[in-house]
Order: sequence, then structure tokens, then C-alpha cells
Amino acid sequence: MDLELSNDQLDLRENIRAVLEGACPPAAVRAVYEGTGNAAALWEQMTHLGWPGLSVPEGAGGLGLGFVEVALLAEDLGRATAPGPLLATASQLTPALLKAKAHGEMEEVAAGRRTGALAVSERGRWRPEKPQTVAQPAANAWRISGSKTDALSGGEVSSFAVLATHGRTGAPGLFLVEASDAEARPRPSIEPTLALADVEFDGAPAKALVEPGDGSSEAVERVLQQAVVAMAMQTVGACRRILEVTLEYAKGREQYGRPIGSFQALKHRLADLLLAVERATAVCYYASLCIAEDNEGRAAATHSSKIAAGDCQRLLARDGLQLHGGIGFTWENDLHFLLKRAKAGELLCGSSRFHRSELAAILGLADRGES
Amino acid sequence: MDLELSNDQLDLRENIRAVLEGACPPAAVRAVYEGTGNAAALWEQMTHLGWPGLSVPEGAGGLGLGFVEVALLAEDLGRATAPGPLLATASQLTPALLKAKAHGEMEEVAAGRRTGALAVSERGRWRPEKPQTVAQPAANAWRISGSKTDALSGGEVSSFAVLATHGRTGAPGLFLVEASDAEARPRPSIEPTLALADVEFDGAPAKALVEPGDGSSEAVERVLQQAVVAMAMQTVGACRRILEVTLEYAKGREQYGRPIGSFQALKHRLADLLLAVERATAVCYYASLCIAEDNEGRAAATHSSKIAAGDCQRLLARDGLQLHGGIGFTWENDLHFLLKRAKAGELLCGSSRFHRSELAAILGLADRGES
Amino acid sequence: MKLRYDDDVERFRGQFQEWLDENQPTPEEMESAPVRSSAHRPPWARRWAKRMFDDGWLVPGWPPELGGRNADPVETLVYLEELDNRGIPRTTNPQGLGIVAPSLIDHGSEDQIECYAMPLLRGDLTACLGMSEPDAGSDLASLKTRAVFDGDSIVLNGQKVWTSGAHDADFCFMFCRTDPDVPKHQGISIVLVPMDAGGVTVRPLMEIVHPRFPDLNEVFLDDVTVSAENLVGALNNGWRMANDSLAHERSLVWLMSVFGNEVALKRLLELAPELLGDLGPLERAGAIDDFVGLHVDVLAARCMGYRGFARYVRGGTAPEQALMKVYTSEVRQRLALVAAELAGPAGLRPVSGRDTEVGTQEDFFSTFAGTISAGSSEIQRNIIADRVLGLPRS
Amino acid sequence: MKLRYDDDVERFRGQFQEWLDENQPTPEEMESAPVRSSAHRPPWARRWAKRMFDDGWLVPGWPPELGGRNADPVETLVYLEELDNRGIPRTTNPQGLGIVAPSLIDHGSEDQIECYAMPLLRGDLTACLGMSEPDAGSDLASLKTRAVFDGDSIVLNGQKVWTSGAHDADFCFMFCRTDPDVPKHQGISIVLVPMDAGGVTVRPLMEIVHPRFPDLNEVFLDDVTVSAENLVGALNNGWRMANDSLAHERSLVWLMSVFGNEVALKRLLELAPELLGDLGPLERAGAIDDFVGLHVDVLAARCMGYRGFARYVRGGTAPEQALMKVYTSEVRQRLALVAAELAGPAGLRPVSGRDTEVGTQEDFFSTFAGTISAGSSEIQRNIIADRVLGLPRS
Repeated sequence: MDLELSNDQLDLRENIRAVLEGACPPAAVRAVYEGTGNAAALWEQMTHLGWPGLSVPEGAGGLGLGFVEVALLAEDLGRATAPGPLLATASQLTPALLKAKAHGEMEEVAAGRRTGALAVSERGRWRPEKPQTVAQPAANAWRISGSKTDALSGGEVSSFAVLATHGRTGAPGLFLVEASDAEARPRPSIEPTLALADVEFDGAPAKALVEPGDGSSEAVERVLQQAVVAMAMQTVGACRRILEVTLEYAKGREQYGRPIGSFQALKHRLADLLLAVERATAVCYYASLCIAEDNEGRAAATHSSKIAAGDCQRLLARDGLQLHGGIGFTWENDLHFLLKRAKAGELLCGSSRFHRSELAAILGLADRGES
Repeated sequence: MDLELSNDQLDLRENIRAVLEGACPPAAVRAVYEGTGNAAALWEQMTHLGWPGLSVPEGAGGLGLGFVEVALLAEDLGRATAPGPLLATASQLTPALLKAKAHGEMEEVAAGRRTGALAVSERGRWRPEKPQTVAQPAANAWRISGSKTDALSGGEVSSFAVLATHGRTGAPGLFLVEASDAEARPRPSIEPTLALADVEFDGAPAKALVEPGDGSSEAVERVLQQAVVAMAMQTVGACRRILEVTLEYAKGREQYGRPIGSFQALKHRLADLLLAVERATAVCYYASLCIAEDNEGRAAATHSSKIAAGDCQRLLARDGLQLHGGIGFTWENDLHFLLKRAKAGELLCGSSRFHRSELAAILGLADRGES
Repeated sequence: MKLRYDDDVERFRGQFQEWLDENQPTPEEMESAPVRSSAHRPPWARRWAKRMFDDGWLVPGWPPELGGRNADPVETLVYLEELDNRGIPRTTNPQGLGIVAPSLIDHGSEDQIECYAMPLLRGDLTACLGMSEPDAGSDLASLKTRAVFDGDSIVLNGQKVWTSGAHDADFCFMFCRTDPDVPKHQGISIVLVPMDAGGVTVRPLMEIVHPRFPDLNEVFLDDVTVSAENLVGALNNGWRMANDSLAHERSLVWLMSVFGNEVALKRLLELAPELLGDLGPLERAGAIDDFVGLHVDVLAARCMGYRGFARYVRGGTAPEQALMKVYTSEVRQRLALVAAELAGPAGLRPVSGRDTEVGTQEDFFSTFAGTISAGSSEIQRNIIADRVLGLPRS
Repeated sequence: MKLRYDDDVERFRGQFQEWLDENQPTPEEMESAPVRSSAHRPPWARRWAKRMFDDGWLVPGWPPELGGRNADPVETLVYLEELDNRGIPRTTNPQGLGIVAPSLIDHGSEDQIECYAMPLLRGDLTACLGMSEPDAGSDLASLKTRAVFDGDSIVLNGQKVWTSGAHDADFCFMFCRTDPDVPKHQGISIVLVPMDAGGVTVRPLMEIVHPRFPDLNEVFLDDVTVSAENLVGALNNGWRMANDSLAHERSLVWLMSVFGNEVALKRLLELAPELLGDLGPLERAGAIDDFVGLHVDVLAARCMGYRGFARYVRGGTAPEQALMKVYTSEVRQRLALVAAELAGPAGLRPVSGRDTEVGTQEDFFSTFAGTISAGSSEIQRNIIADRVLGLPRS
């Protein structure tokens, strides 16, 4: 097992990081937080670089890369607390389009003309096993009805990949609905760059990306796994950046005549922070690789990645803020963008608790019903 | 609420501690561990001081003190890792005799002629709600049948207070059985001073201390609560001693030219150890007071005391051993007596996990069935 | 040990309860003008302070002329319990009542007592505390703000930070350096600085929670000139007075945290049906187990506090304030974390006022005020290690 | 990134598997004479060492004349995976094979290689490592054991402690001070000391677990005289050689801990029905949640190890051994704690041999060997902070 990035992957990451450092500095994030700016210019630049089509096949105008590369992108989007619909489009819509071999829509994505997010959660919970949203077959199309919550970038995407069950058979499927056919209500949030929204579907016309029926359950699972791992990865990206800025602060800030980073109690805690970040990174990479290679350990690895990311954010958000002292508590310091991004990452695509109970079922420790 | 000892209680504790330091030094404990000595002389001295009758009424030859004093005794017995049947007799048998107003037996206890322990656990678990052991009424007596495990000092006491249910009604009761009428099998154990034994009752003649019937369930609970709090308290006593010897070690042991207790990372951990000990002590005192004053918060406080003692032993045993380094890993250092006593205290009279689930039920968070 | 107090203490409690029934501020009053910072005193709070002062319930342990009734510590404890039980704030300017006023009464001139301390007590003024500085943080001995005597005046220059309520306070109890040539902890003095004095600039610091309700400030002093009579106590005696002033009521500050945690736990348990509602069995069990742990945590804080207080009352060692601070603030943080994670994405909503709500991420972030300010948890652990455990200095 | 190795690596694995099928020690052999210490080599283990050496499977990365086949690091990894998968010990004298033999081959004289290193490899001798001393602990630079040259002899005096396997070893790779007048980390040399030399006294230290199977020893050196030819490498070069010798195979030591944790987790999950059997629903859920956490912990150790190894193979930075050590040993400890608490009083039973059983308190205590020895977790965290994070020295 080789869990280190290839040279191509390292180059890609370096490129992504350089672009985001230039185009999405904390000042740009601050503008979104304070309502004085938006992600339009950033989106344009990313489109120009072909990032929306990162995993879209070359034949459809994309870069033709795999899920590991999507995960790398997610990591750096988290690191930069980047606003805009790229994370949703690359890790939520595109996997569904790929599964459907939806050539036309993928072309639109690659060209930056279509963005999208999964609409999975209902009543505030990511519970993909039991969606209440229903898909009714109709002439030439499907009709989707139901209420979804907490769609990522839901306030700004142009389409949704909606998880719904067949009105008659109860089999799950994924359905493409144009945002103009749904009603998205942005949610007031302390993390405005994610543009979370609740979305109402009232008989919205839809195209099936994963048609409900034999094997649809597994196909849906595969799409959702990518969303989960990417969300874990972006959380860890934010956390690694928390570690970096905390280290910088600890090295520079003096107290009692010496840098606080020379106090042994802080050193040991910073060592534990590194451990938590490395641990979560390694599990996320492993999960992304299992997905990319369609390995049978995929599901367990997916849950594990979100659990490890959860442990990571819990520790990094706490100690990152604590070790910054008062300065990290001020709005004018950039730390809080990272804290809020890391926390939001825990809450989206299923909490640690949810994935722990799912993993228990996979490990045979609890019935699916019990979990 | 006043949770500090009175002057009389402080005097009592000072007295107990002085006696145990003289009569039960680590060398005496070591002799029990290595099979070269026993607790006979210690027992004689304790009897001489009237400790077995600590909470026996003065009219029956005891000292007539209350449960807070029993808890204080337990704390110091844990601190000294004292061998012998005093903990069992004072905190398990005597509460049952008190409940039964069994004057004759209490006289025997006060005179040091009767010792005893509860026989509650079955198949390795403290599950007072569902004993399989059965009491059948017979002419002039009861007959007890069943298998009990892990009786404290079970290998050396002269009698057992057995938890059993009425063969017909299923109501619980407590029954006094002489050890000579039962078959006690000592268990090989890494904590030999506790003399744990499994006990078999095969139609053993018994006297009811708590007669099965109306209100017997609550009466049994009150007796068992005392055993639980005393066990928590003895665990905390051992833990406080772990803290003391670890502090001594940290102050004296030099590494890299300075005492290891001057390294900040260790200082912070030692501060947390103190916190854990103070926390558990305070909750145990509170629980013992609730029992002594028969307060309605008794049950919740009892569970809380065992939970806090569990948290305490988990941290103190780990860091106590870790901070001692290799020396604490050697048989010839006395630390391990304390480690093993603290660990055994967690396992007896119900684990933290058990008491957590009971407390959940009391708090209304889970049905009794669910807990 | 005993669970209940003696009868005379309970009679004292009854007296206070009766008085409260008649005099406590109404919910309508309190909601009419929410408190926006720790030195903000809306009209109702002013009336409330004056009423307490006049009837001897403001600082029960003091004599009647200072707003008290010569109560003993146990009576004071019972008094605070009653306020907490009813959720009534004793003051909206805790540093003014708890630190500045007592310090002035101990060390101030007659004029200072009359013009500053008594108005503080009667509700006519509020005060802030000028201690922290940008490069000193928790290290008071490193402070740099200069105060230079110039005839009958004192001229101050420098910068303070994390000054709670400075934008709403009437004056500042300002720590400054009056002799730069002696060792650091010597040469510090205290000067009373009216916040409207020329050269005082206050810049509120927006916080990462409720950014619209700032409490912390930067305070810039640019040739601020005040009368030499504004010097508090002896010159260069500020370090000792600081230690004294922080010790005021130290024996009872833990109580507020204990109650705060109990209120938060109560709220969490009220929310439980909603938070646990649609969780699967394993998730639900995990959450319940967390609740149980928090219950023990909160109970333990109460037991530790009351135990330490009982020792203090008997004249034993001072209660281990560092232990209580680190413990109660970290329990509150754990509680906030459990609640906020259970709430899911709904917990990302911004809260509307200064008070955060259990079950939001803002509540979680707000708990860091407790673990960072007034001596961070790290500093408290140093204190425990050095002073309680007697470990050798690093 | 990829989950599987290249075909040629898998062919190498197949070759080794075939060889193992033919040659690995049988369970009967192994049970016939259990290994009682880390320098004990029962007859079957001796035969096994010789067989591996002769067929080039002892140290695959070395040339055939040293018991290898010039394998590359990935092949060596695969080789270790196979041994671990089958639960076959590569050696019963890990310090001899992993540290002493390679150090001698790097730094020793021809005679030393022939008389000490090769017999170590072929299974004819076992060695122990004389590093720790009573007052030095993990601080090698403070060692006091003196070695004085006297004509053709070296005379040693001093005391070692925590010397694993000293009571079963044939000789000791002894660190001693040969020049007391230079700074502490200079003036250290390495001398080969036969354990049957006059003046050597070995006192096994009973441990708090399996006290009947001691591994650690005190070693007293009282005018022990050995030939001057027993000096290893250059005089006063011991500090550097120590660092070299500990670096041997550092790139793969993590693998053993990763496998050890996986074996322990497997055992825990096998025990699950028994451990969970009669628990109530909430207790059961809590235990399951712990198991899930441990599963992630163990998986993460594997992922971190393999990730670091991949970097190392590409010539990147050395794998962060300190991180792996602290992590894997603490995971193992958590696992032991969960299992031992679940086992209830039954877990107090003493275990019968040197190997502890998951689900006993002895197993929990035994895990402290991992968090204390070979650089405690505290020292590893110092190393991470200083060398990986680049934090300023305390």
C-alpha cells in the first residue's frame, strides 16, 4: 500500500495551493463574511483553470483526473476556507453525473456553466438510508417532492442531485433538478462561505442520474461516499491550516520573556495536534484511494475518514483557539474562518456519531437496525 | 451544604491513618502478595481498636458512628491497600445487619468474632436487579441456592449477606449465611489482598436480614448503596496515594539535570491528577453524606461516586505508572499495590459503565429497560 | 459534613427571599433593555443596584453604610445561591462591584471612596479594569503603560487590551508603570482614569461570537492627564494591591461558574428530546452517555466548591480557586461541545443577542472566554502545580 | 497512491510465502519451548535463525553472505508483512538482530564480525544492549559506567539497569565512559562484554506483570576485565555509533507495532460476544462505540505507517518514527484498557506465560512497556515538538 502522493499529484496540489493563496487570501474570505464581496472572481479563475471539470472525462472537456485528485482539491479548499460552489460541484454533483455518464451535463460542468450539490439531508440530518423525499415517474421525466436541508452551496448552485425514493417501490435514486425548478432558502449561518440552504421540491421536474431499482442503492452509496470523504478531507485541510497558524503564533508570541512555543506543556499539545492531523490525513487519503480503486473496503474507509476528521476538528478547533489566547477570539484575526469551517465540516455529510454507528454495523458489532 | 469533615471526623481519620501506617506498611502488603504473610495481626489490632464495630450501635458494643465514618475508613483502607475483611465487614455486612437490627450478630461483629461480605455478583457481573440466586422459605429458616462471584474477602470472611429472590414471589431479599454452610472458592488474582472468592450456595440455611416483600427492594438498595460508595471511596483512597508517591517521585527524580517535576508538561498532568482526585473525593463525600442523612438524592449520588472514582482510577493508574517510568514497572517498587487496588475497585460493586447506565435511567434519559 | 445549613442561616435565606419577592427586577424590565457589555448599566439595573444598596443587600458582608448587613460568609453564600436560583444578576458591572469598589474602599482616599466607590455601589457609575497589555498578556509584571507625575497631574501614555466594558464604563482602574528603573513587579501603580478624559481612545474589539455585541476593547492613552489625586493608595504599590484586589470575593467566585454550569446542563437536558429525537440507537446511547458524564461533572463542581468553601469558613487553607476555575470552565466547554455537535447544522445559526444558546457553535466558541480570560487554563495549571502541589519551578 | 504493490514485489512475496510453507517453525515446536526473555533462544529458534540465514531470508536487504538477498525496502516491507501475517517471530533476540549485529558489521573489527556478529545472525549467540543506568534513564549522555584501558585489557566498573534479556544473553553491547574529562556526550565508547566474564553480576528485575518471567535486569560490573580488542569502532565514538545503531531498521520498526495492534484488535473483536454478552443496552452501546474508535485508531496507524514509508522509499524525509511510536503504543494501551474494564473482575486473573492476554489487567499494565521504554511517550513528544514542528527549545 502506497499512501503518498505521486509526483503528478504533488504538482497538482502545489498548483492548487498557489492559485488559492493568490486568489483566495483571508481578505477575500473576510469580504464574504462581512457581506462586502463574493466568490465570483474566484469562480471565474478556477473555471479558467479547469478545476470544475477536474474529474470530468477529457472527452467531455474535463481534466480526466480521479477521485484522489478531487480529495486533494477538497483539502485545499478547506485549507483556504474558499467560498463558492466548487467543493459541492466537484465532490457532490460530478460523481453523480459520472455515475450517470451524463455527457452533456458534464460538459457544462467542465465549462463552468453548471454547478451543483447533493440534496440529501432532511430535517437537519444526513440520513441517506431513509429519505422522505419522493420521486414519481411522469411522462419523459420524474417529479420530485420533498424538503431537503443543509445543501452545500445550496444558495448558489444551478442544480441539485437529489436523493429520493421511488414513490412506489421505495428504491432510492439520484435525480438532477435545476435550481430554477426548486426553492432554495439560504440559511443564516456563522459560516457564510458554505452558503448552506434548505431546498424545497414541489413536484420539480427531474432527470434520473441513478435510476431507482436493482443496484441503485449501491450506486447511490458510491456517490455519497465521495461526498463524505471530500467533506472529511476539507475539514482536515482547514485543521492542518489551524495547526500551521497556531505554530506560527506559538513561535512568535512571547510571554514571560520567551516564546510560548518553548513551554513544554504547549509543545506536547502541539505534538498531539500534529498527530491528530496526520492521523486524519492518512485515513482520508486511504479512503480516497479505496474509492478511486473501487476497493471493497470503501465503505468502512469512508466512515473511518469522517470519524478521524471529526476527532481532528474536535482537538484542533479547541486547542487552536485556546493556544491563541484572546487574539484568536477577535473577529479581526483570521483564525475563526478556519475554526468555523472545521466545525461545519463535522456537521455536514453526517456527524462523527452517525458514521461511528454506521461503521459499527459494517464491523458486525451492531445490526443495521441497532445502529 | 458542608462537605468538609468535622473535627471529630478529622481526628478519626488521623487516628486511622496513623494506625495503618504503623500496622500495615507496604512491607506487610508485600508479604500478602508474596504469600509470606497474612492479615491476622492487623485484624487483631483493628479489632482491639473497635474498628469492625465502627457503625455498630453502642448498645451492641460498637462505636455508634455513621456511614460517613465508614466511608472515611474505606478511604484509608484503600490508601493503605490493607488486606483483611474489614472493608467488607464494615461496608457490606454491617449495613445489612443494621437494616435487620440484628443485635446479636452486630455484637459479634463489634467483638471481632464475625466478619462478612455481600454476595451479590453473579457470573462476574454486579447486576443487583436480576439475581438468579433463590431463597426458599423453610421451617425456621430460609434455604439459599445459587452461585455468586467476586465476593470481597470472600476467601476469609465467616459469613455472607446474600442477595437472592424469593423463590415464589421474585421479591429480593438479603440473607445471612455462615461461610461454613457455603463453599467459597478463592480466585487466583493479581490483587491478593482483596481475597476475592466465588461462593456456591446449595440449599444453605439462612436468616433473612431483609425479608423479601413489600419495600424489600428499596431496603436492599440502601444496603448496596453503602457497599458501592465505600468501594468508590477506597478506590479514591488508593488513587490519592498514587498521586502522593508520584509527586514524591517527580520531585526527587532528576533527568537532564533537573527534577522531572519541574518539566511543565508533567506539571500540567500532575495538576490534572490532583483535579481528578479532588473531584472524586468531593463526590464520594457527598454520596456518603446523602446516605448518612438518607437524602432523596442518595441513588444518583451513589452512581455518581462510582463513576467519578472510575474516572479517577483511569487517569491516576495510567499517569501514575507512566510518570514513574521503568521503576514503577518493577515488582520491588510498592506502586503496583496501589495500581492494582485502584483497578480492582473499578471492577467491584459495578463498573463505571454499569453505574453510568443506571444513572441515565435515574436522570430520565433512558428507560430502566434501555439502561 | 452536612447537607443543610443551621436554622439561623436558613432564616437569613428566608429574609432575603421575602425581600426579593418584593424588590427583584421583573423579566419585563430586564428584557426591555438587555445588558450589552460588562460595564453597561441600563436604567433598570441602576434602580436595582440602588435598591440593593439602600436595603443592605448589595454586599451583605459589609456594614450597612457600604450596602451590607455584616453577614458572615455562609450567609453570603446563601444570598448568592438565592440570586442564582432566580437567575437575577447581582450587578451588570461585575468588575466594578467585585474588584474596583472593594479595592478603593481598602486603599483609596476619602475623596476616591466618595466620588468613585460609593457611586459604583449605588449604581451611578460603572468601572472597567485596565490590566492586560498587548505584549504582556497575563504577565502583569511586564506592563508598559507609563504614568508620569507632573506637578499636580499625572500624565499617562500607553495601550491596554482586552479591557472588558471599556466602551461603556465611566472610569478605569488603570494599572501603570510609575518607576521603570526597579524590578518589573515593583514600580507599578494604580490610577483612576475617567473614560471621557482627553487622549483616551476606546476601540471595541469585535469577537468571533455575537460580533455585534463587543465587550472587549483596546484602550489607547495618549498624553492623558488626570489629577495626582487620582493615584490609588501608595506609589509603586500596585502589584500588591492587584493581588489584594483579585482576592476580593475569591472565596465565592466559583459559585457563579457552578451555577452557570448547572443552568447550561438544565438547558441541555431540556433540549434532549429534540437533540436525541431522530438519532439511531447507537448515536442516542452515545449522547446519553455524554449527558451522564456531564451530570457527574456538574455535580462534582458543586461538591468541590462547597467542600473548599467549608474549609475556608473554618479558617483552613484558602479554597483552591485555580482548581475550580480550570475545572468549571472546561466542563462548560465540554458541555457546549456535546450540545453543539448534537444540534447538527442547525447549530451554525447565529444567535441574536449577547447571550449564546446551548446547542449552537457560538455557544461553544463563547466558552473560551472562560478558559482563556482571567488567567488561562494553562496558567491555572501552572499555579496548581507550583502552589498547591509544590512542584519545583520550571 | 495505490493500494497494491507492483507485480515484481508481489512475486517476491510469493517466493517468500513458498519458502515459509516449507520452512517456518511449527506451532508444536514453538509451544514446546516458549521464549522466556528477549535474549532467550530455545533450540527451535536457533534452528529457525540458521535456516533463515542460510537461505537469505534473515535480513533480506543484506547481501547473501550476511543472510540476505539484496532486497529493496519495499520487498523488505512485504517480507515483514508475511511474517506478521503468520504470527511467526523473525527472531527471539530482536536487539541482537536489529541493533547489535548491524552495528558490529558497520563498525566492528573483522574478528568481532566473525566471533560476534555472524554467530548472532546464525543463531549461535544472543546479545543484550547495555545502555540505561540508574541515574541516567533516557539520558545516555549522563552514563557513568567506566571503562579503563590497562595494557591489552579494558577494565569495566559500573551498573546498568533495564537491560532486557541480560540474564539469557551471551554478551552485552556495553556503552561505557572512556573519557570523563570531555563534555558528556563525548567520551563514550562501546565494549563487547561476555556475560560470563568475571565480575559481571546479573540481577533480574521482577516486573509487575508476569513476575515469574523477568526480562529486565540490573547488571553490575565489578572490575570486569576484557581484551582491548573488545572495543567496538573508534575510541570515544560511542555517541555517534549509538545514534547509528538505533537508526538501524528504523524505517520499518513501526510495522511491528501496527501489526501488534491489529492482532490485539482482532482478539478484542473475537472476545466481543463474551465481553458484551450480558451488558445492558447502554453499556453495550458504549462498548461498541469504543470498539469503533479503536478500529479507526488501528486503521489509522497502518495508514500513517504506510504513508511515511512511501515517503521514505521515495527518498523524502525519514518517516516520523516518534509520531508512530507514541501513537501505536498509546493506541495499544487504550485498547487494553477498554478490554480489561469490560472483562470485569475476571480480568484480575494472572496470566500464565510471558504473553499477556487482551482482556486482563496484566495486559493493560504490560502496555506501559511500550509507552515507557525505548524513549517514553514524553520524550517522543519532545522530539516531535523540537524536530518535526521546529518549536524553540525549552
